Amino acid sequence: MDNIAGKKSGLTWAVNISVIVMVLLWLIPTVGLLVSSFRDRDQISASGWWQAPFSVELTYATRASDPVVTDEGAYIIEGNIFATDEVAASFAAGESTISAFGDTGRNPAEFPAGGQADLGDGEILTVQPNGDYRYVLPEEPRRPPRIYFEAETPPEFTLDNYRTVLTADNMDRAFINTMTVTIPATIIPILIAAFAAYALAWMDFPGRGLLIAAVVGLLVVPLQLALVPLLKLHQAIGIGQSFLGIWLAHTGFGLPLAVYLLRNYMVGLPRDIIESAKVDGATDFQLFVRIVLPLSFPALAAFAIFQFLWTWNDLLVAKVFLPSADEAKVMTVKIADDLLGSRGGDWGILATAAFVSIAVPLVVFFAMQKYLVRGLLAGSVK
Amino acid sequence: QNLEFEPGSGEFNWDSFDQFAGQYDLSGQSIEITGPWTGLDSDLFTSVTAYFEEATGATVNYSGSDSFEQDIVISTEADSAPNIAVFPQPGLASDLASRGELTPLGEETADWIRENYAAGDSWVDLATFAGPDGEEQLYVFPYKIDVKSIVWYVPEAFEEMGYEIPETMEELKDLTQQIVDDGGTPWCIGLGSGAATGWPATDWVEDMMLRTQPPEVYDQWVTNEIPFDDPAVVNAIEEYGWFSRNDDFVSGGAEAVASTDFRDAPSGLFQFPPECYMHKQATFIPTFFPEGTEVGLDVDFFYFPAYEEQDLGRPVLGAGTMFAITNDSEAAQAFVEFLKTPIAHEIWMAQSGFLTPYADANPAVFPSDVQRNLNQILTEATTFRFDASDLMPGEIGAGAFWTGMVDYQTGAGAEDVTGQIQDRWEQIQ
Amino acid sequence: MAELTLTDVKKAYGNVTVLSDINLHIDKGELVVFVGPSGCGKSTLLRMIAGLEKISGGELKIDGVVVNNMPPAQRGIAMVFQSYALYPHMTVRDNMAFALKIAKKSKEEIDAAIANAARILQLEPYLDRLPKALSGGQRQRVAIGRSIVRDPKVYLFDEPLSNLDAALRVATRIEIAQLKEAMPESTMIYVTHDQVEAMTLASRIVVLAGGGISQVGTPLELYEKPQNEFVAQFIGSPAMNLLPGEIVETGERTVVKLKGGGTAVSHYPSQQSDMGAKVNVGVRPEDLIETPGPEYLYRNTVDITEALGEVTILYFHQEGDSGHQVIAKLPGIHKELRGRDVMLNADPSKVHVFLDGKSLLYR
Amino acid sequence: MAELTLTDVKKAYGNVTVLSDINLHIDKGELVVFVGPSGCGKSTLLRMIAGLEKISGGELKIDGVVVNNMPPAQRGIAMVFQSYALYPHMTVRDNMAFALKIAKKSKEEIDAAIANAARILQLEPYLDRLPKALSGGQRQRVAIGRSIVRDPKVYLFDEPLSNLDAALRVATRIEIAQLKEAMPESTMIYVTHDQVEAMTLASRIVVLAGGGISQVGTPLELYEKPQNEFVAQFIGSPAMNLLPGEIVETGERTVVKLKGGGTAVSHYPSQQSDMGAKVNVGVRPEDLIETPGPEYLYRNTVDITEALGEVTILYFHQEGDSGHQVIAKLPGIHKELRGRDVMLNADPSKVHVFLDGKSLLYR
Amino acid sequence: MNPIFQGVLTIVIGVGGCIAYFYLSNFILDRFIFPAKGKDPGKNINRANQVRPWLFMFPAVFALGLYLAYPVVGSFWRSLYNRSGDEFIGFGNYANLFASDEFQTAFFNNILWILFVPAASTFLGLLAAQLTDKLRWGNIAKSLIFMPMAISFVGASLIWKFVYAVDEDIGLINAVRDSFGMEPLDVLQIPFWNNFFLMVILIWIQTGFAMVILSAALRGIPEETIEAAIIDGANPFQLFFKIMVPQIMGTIVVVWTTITVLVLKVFDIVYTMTGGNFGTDILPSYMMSFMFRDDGRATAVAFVIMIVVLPVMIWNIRQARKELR
Ligand SMILES: Nc1ncnc2c1ncn2[C@@H]1O[C@H](COP(=O)(O)OP(=O)(O)OP(=O)(O)O)[C@@H](O)[C@H]1O
Ligand SMILES: Nc1ncnc2c1ncn2[C@@H]1O[C@H](COP(=O)(O)OP(=O)(O)OP(=O)(O)O)[C@@H](O)[C@H]1O
Ligand SMILES: [Mg+2]
Ligand SMILES: [Mg+2]
Repeated sequence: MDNIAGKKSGLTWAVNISVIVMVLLWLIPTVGLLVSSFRDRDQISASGWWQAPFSVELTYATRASDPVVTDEGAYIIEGNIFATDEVAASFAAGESTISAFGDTGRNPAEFPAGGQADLGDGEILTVQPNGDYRYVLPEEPRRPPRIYFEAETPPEFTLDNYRTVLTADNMDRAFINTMTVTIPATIIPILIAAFAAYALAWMDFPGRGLLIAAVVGLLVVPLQLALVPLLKLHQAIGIGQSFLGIWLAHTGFGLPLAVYLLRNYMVGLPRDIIESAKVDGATDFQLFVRIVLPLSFPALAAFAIFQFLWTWNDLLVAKVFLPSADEAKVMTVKIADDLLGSRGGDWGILATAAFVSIAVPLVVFFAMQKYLVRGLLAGSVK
Repeated sequence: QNLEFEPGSGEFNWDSFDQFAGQYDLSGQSIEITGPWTGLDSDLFTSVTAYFEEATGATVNYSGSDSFEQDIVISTEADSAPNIAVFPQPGLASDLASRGELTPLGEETADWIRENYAAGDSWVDLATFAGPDGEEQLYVFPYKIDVKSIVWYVPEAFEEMGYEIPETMEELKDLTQQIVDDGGTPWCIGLGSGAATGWPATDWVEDMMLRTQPPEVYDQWVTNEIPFDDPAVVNAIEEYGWFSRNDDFVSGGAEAVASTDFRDAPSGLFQFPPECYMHKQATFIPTFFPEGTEVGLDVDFFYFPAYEEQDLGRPVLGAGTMFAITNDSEAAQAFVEFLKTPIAHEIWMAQSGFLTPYADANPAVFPSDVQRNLNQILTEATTFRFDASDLMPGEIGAGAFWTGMVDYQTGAGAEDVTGQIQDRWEQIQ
Repeated sequence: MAELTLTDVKKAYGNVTVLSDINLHIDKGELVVFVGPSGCGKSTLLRMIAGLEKISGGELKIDGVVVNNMPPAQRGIAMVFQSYALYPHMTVRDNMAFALKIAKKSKEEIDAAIANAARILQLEPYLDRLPKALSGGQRQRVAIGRSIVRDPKVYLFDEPLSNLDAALRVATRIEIAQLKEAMPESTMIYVTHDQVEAMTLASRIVVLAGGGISQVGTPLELYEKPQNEFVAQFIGSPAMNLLPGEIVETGERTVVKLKGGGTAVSHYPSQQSDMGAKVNVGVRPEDLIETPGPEYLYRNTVDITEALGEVTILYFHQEGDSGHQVIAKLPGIHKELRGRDVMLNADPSKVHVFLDGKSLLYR
Repeated sequence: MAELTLTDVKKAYGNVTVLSDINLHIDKGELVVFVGPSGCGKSTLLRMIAGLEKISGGELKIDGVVVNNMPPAQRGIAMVFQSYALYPHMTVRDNMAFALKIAKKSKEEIDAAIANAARILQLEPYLDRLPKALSGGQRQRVAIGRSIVRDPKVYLFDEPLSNLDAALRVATRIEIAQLKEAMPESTMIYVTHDQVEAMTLASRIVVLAGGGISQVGTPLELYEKPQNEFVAQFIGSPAMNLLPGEIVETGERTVVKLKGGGTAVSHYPSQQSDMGAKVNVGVRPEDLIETPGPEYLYRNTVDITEALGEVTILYFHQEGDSGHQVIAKLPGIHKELRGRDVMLNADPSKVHVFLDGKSLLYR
Repeated sequence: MNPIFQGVLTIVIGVGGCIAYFYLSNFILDRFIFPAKGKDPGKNINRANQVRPWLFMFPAVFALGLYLAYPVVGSFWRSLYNRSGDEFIGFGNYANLFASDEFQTAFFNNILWILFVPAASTFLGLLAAQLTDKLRWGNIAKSLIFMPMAISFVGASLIWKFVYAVDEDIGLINAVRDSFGMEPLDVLQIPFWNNFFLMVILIWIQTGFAMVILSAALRGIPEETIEAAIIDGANPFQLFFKIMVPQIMGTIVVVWTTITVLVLKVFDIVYTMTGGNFGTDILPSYMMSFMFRDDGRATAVAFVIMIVVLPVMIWNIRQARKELR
């Protein structure tokens, strides 16, 4: 297609630009999340994530907490603002410059840095751009007096959020639980669906058409509908809330799509190959395992990705079918109910949690992407 | 298990601990507890259970969940309920009790509460529900109380502007106007809370109810003896609206109130210049203050005052968590007994965020005056009422009331909103 | 190494009868080719023999045993498909070994069988490649190899060469002929619609048409003595010309006065009673020769000539819509004939006469 | 209705040069056929003319205008693809109307053009069907119809018949020939690898090989006077036999002593200096005739015979691996020759001599 | 027990059990029930082959029946009962629902979602597929656009809070407005349009899905038809809309259907973004407010959802049957 003579290069440009715009639109929210996951809560609410890589002017409050010295009836506090208790942590990363200061919260940048400010009542405050200050008071302060200042804040990123999320109590356990739920809940429905799809595609038996129609019909059953009755059922047969229960649940919910996709794919396999294997003496089971299954790999992979993403990100099913005890929590539940509950306002933690939970699916997706496309091609284009 | 406070140290009531330890030996047994506490609260609670473990030799497994209400319903349905569930709302516990999922705690516990808790009768009333057979019994044990009638402020900001702590509602309203006149914004209010968006407004309305109506009306409101759209309720909502629906009074304007997350809302107090001067919220909120904020120094609170002219005393709105046995066992019973010991209260008191009406718990163990003052608000209350929305049926208190308040906040009329809530209530009766 | 007998075999899909009254005996060591127009049921018949289609009626015996209900694998047949049907995920070696592994043969047996087949088919260098890394001809050889290793009683081929290009087709055809020669005992059934394949490979050809067998015979029998107009036209390319006429002389030889004005003399015998019967005279294009006259069989203006170098094909002007176009194939190059009026004649031994579609020879 | 000129046209994909030094002039009204082995660049050249591939070098002129950078639609060409490339979602009528609609022709014009094309191609009954409801031959006719309605300057065909079965292929080939006849002004370029198509349709054939043009000429020129061994072997089926030998007599006619012992006499002239040169003698299988001896050109044992009815093909025993197999095609039926020792000779006018791969005729 | 070990063990048991079922059931069938031995092995094999499809189908049929078909029937029954499930009230729940304003809002919004989300996702997906297919870096672009698929709905909602937040230091939209000196705006509170801002999130997620499938379909279009159209003089737009799109109509419909079905199941976005407030409720999230409280009504809502999808379902079944014929 690139080879067509006389193609206008303007068009190519237009295409490139529109794709770039689209990709950016798609990417921006995620980038925002990623950047925010490296910032702490106060930074996030102080400046937009898009400003994170730049220095910003921010206002701080601290207390002149250095020792008070008496000199000729005046009380003098001297020290460096950046070293005071309240803000020391914010400037641990590096040097900064103060541009203005003040002594009231209402007007925190009243005086330019480097000058002397007469605060009335005999109080005099001098703050140098490098942070050195001198506070002269006529009386002994009851508590260290407030200094407000505005300073250039260098960009700062922290891994604290990741540390918090990853080392949260039982997070490792939650990760393992998620795996324990996800892997069988991906493989079992694929296996079951593959057998069924094979039967529906290549075996002749009465009622086949009806079954196919039923599978398609069940595609649209709302999941929520099934939760309560099934939980009761599990209860009645003694499975209760357990891994077995959640595998079965995910299997049931994932099956219609799996059977549908896989059957579509398998029907498209060359009839000759199947027959050839029959002539070669393969039983249906051998035929399925040794010929059909390997040949359906792209479709299997495509569905596996969907099912994996679905079970990995699932919150509702996990909450219903797994016990609420800590040792049975999966990551989504852990994050939603445990981490976010106590830190709901902490955007940084939220962002990190979201990122941690998409990391594995992303890896899976990028690893299997090739098959996804191929599998879908054969499965849906008919 | 490492114990937070060395037995024998401090002003704790160690006798009660020793005595309890002497009574029980539950080695090898374990109890499962689920509750709404996560994060820091969950750590604090486990610091309490550590003493139970120490005393009895049993193991306590606590797991907290933000969606505890859903989880407990599911797990009782699935018959995999924990031994003990900690209910943040009596409503849900009453539901479960009527379905027979809870074990009654017995008359003797009821008597104990009546005797030992300040305003004991009201606590027993709160904790008594109809069982599956319709018989009224005590099913839950209140432990850990939150006071909601509290306004947070930054003392230095007040000092700078020369504002005084208002003693009456009239003064509070004047101060609000004053701040606006001075070019500031008085309030930070945030109703956002995901699926539960709207609940902070219900606290306002309840506080206003207690400040405009006698407690009996409040009780009638809770049980729908007066309709939800009664003029008393409409009036209370409009009282709230006086504060929240005035663009000048609230940070970000009236519209922002509905969508600001309640956890983000207090941050306005700590900006320079301040984005607002006051924030009404329950005692748990300091968790969401910026890191390093010291309560008492950087931030403080005052009692959300009552109208001088109404002469309704000092009503206090509160909430609390209720322990219920969802899966009976010896250890579970023992744990309820443990909650009756002063030490079970003091351990948490001595750390943070814990208030109790238990008279025998020694206030001296509070780590700060702030805590003591808070507890004092609780104990000095002339009227104490439990959060109404927690007492109403779930569809109302944790549904229609919330969304109704959001609608009101975003412009709907108070009559319309209350009318709809009342309709909804009638439907479920 | 087996003989096959089909007795009254029938195939119907629902109400549609595709094949019926198929009676055929195939001897050990024969290579029988099924030909026929597209859709006549060649593949269906082959697949019934393979067991891939149920037999709706009649009886199929292999080596005297009725196998109507036996699954394919038990019939001792091997089949080569038009599309090769190689297992794409297995190497050539595994493709060939598959049936043997299924049959639980020992490793040594399998290796020996593969080595032998690979040698015969010159596949040794490719044993470890995947099918997609092979050319069409090589793939077809692998498919054949897969049959050979199983040492089946009957080989079935369904248009095995039709996916190959012309040159490869010729080469592979010759390979199959040699293979057959190397295994004189093995019975083979071969479906094609390529005449050259049919003619060159078959020991006998079965012409299928209209749901039944039209004629069975050796290639030359079919070419020289077609039983009916259908076979006459089907075998040979371009097809035999059919010219309508009326018998004017009967006996040892038959003389037909043709509609177009010519006279055809045939060595076909005819009976007195045939006198005046309306018949079709069949002459193959290649049997027509130019004649100066005055005796001629066909005379007309040449419409188009196609010079193929070796031969020239003449297409004659068609009168009205009636009848097929008449074609003649003259050896050598005859550019000049276009547009000219030409007279043609044919050797009586190559003139066929059909009464009601049936050859006079076979009654 | 247009003439085409290709000057030094070149095509490269990255570093790989597929075609180079293509110089060709095609006159108005010609039907030029490109042939060549698979992968030699036939389709590529056609697609460059169509504008579907960029031209890497040289110049392509249509009616004297350089069109190297003109988009396909402006070149006034129409193309018929091997796979028909019908728009599957449009009816036959819409398929044909598409280009005209795009060109914003009036409804009447479109209807008239379609009616005309449908009449020529006998597509009237199918105008409202979708392509999938048509047979292969009908589809191809629609594809051609789609070209006709546009009344292009140049028609391009890329193996238009190769997806059809044998019988349809012959029929459609004749239709194309008639179509060409009906539009004598139109210029057509036709790619095929079917010899018969090439020979019968072409006014001139272009043989492509090895990235360039091997020979251009009328079909019979190529058949009778191939310029080189490649063309000699490529045109004609089975391919021309090449027998190595040594020139022993030069002059008007050339005599070559062959390695196999025979003697070939050719009417090709040779020069004194050629004496003793190692050459290849080319004889087409169909030009070999049986001879009683003692003079013979080739003598060997017959390995396999293939009786096609009309002719019999003899495959001779191959000595060692050297050289190609020798094939002879004798008219008539010769069952008895198999395994016998046969002597063959050929008419000197049909014996070709190649020195270093080039014909002695063209130097 | 070491949790990792325990995890691996459960995985092995779960997957292994499944494999064992298929293997053993077939083994038993072939070896013991209908062994290919005796005097007429063919008959036995044929009989075994009649049973086998059901062996293959059994787990799927069982699971489908139990996990989907049974709840549908059971729920329908439940929806005819009152709140506590002890009194049969016929269609009372449905009547109540349709009388309620909130339900009507949710229903109306849901129709908006069904119309808009699949249409927009499919269209954007198609566009992305077509545009990226032509680019050298197309695959990278595709991966980036597909990425949201890997994000949970809750995570996605969070991401979009960084766009929609009112605070101009957090929300991108308001930051942009702020830089133009405009007042901050809570887009989630703009009546009616806020629905679309929520839909954008799902569209953002689903476009990648549509793109991947449609791009596969686009590649399946025979190149020749495109070239033929180019020669016929079609410009890129005509080429796309008149030649390419009609040829992949089947796939477009499949994508459309799949997304429609998904729309009806997704409650998370509304639930976490607005909690259904500001007139943004949709049926699945509306249903959540009854779940575990009033099962009669919850199931009735679920049934309304099913009825909304009914046309899609019937259409799909028809399609499947047609294909079978
Ligand atoms: N499953 C089926 N249902 C109904 N009719 C069928 C079925 N399979 C084949 N047929 C019909 O049976 C007839 C024979 O088909 P078959 O494939 O055997 O023909 P063929 O001679 O092999 O043709 P070709 O040369 O095209 O391969 C055809 O008319 C076909 O339509
Ligand atoms: N996009 C491409 N990149 C690199 N090489 C190519 C490309 N397209 C074609 N070729 C090469 O160009 C050569 C000519 O291809 P072309 O399709 O023109 O051959 P052809 O003569 O038409 O063959 P056939 O008879 O098989 O159709 C081939 O060797 C092919 O490998
Ligand atoms: Mg066939
Ligand atoms: Mg080509």
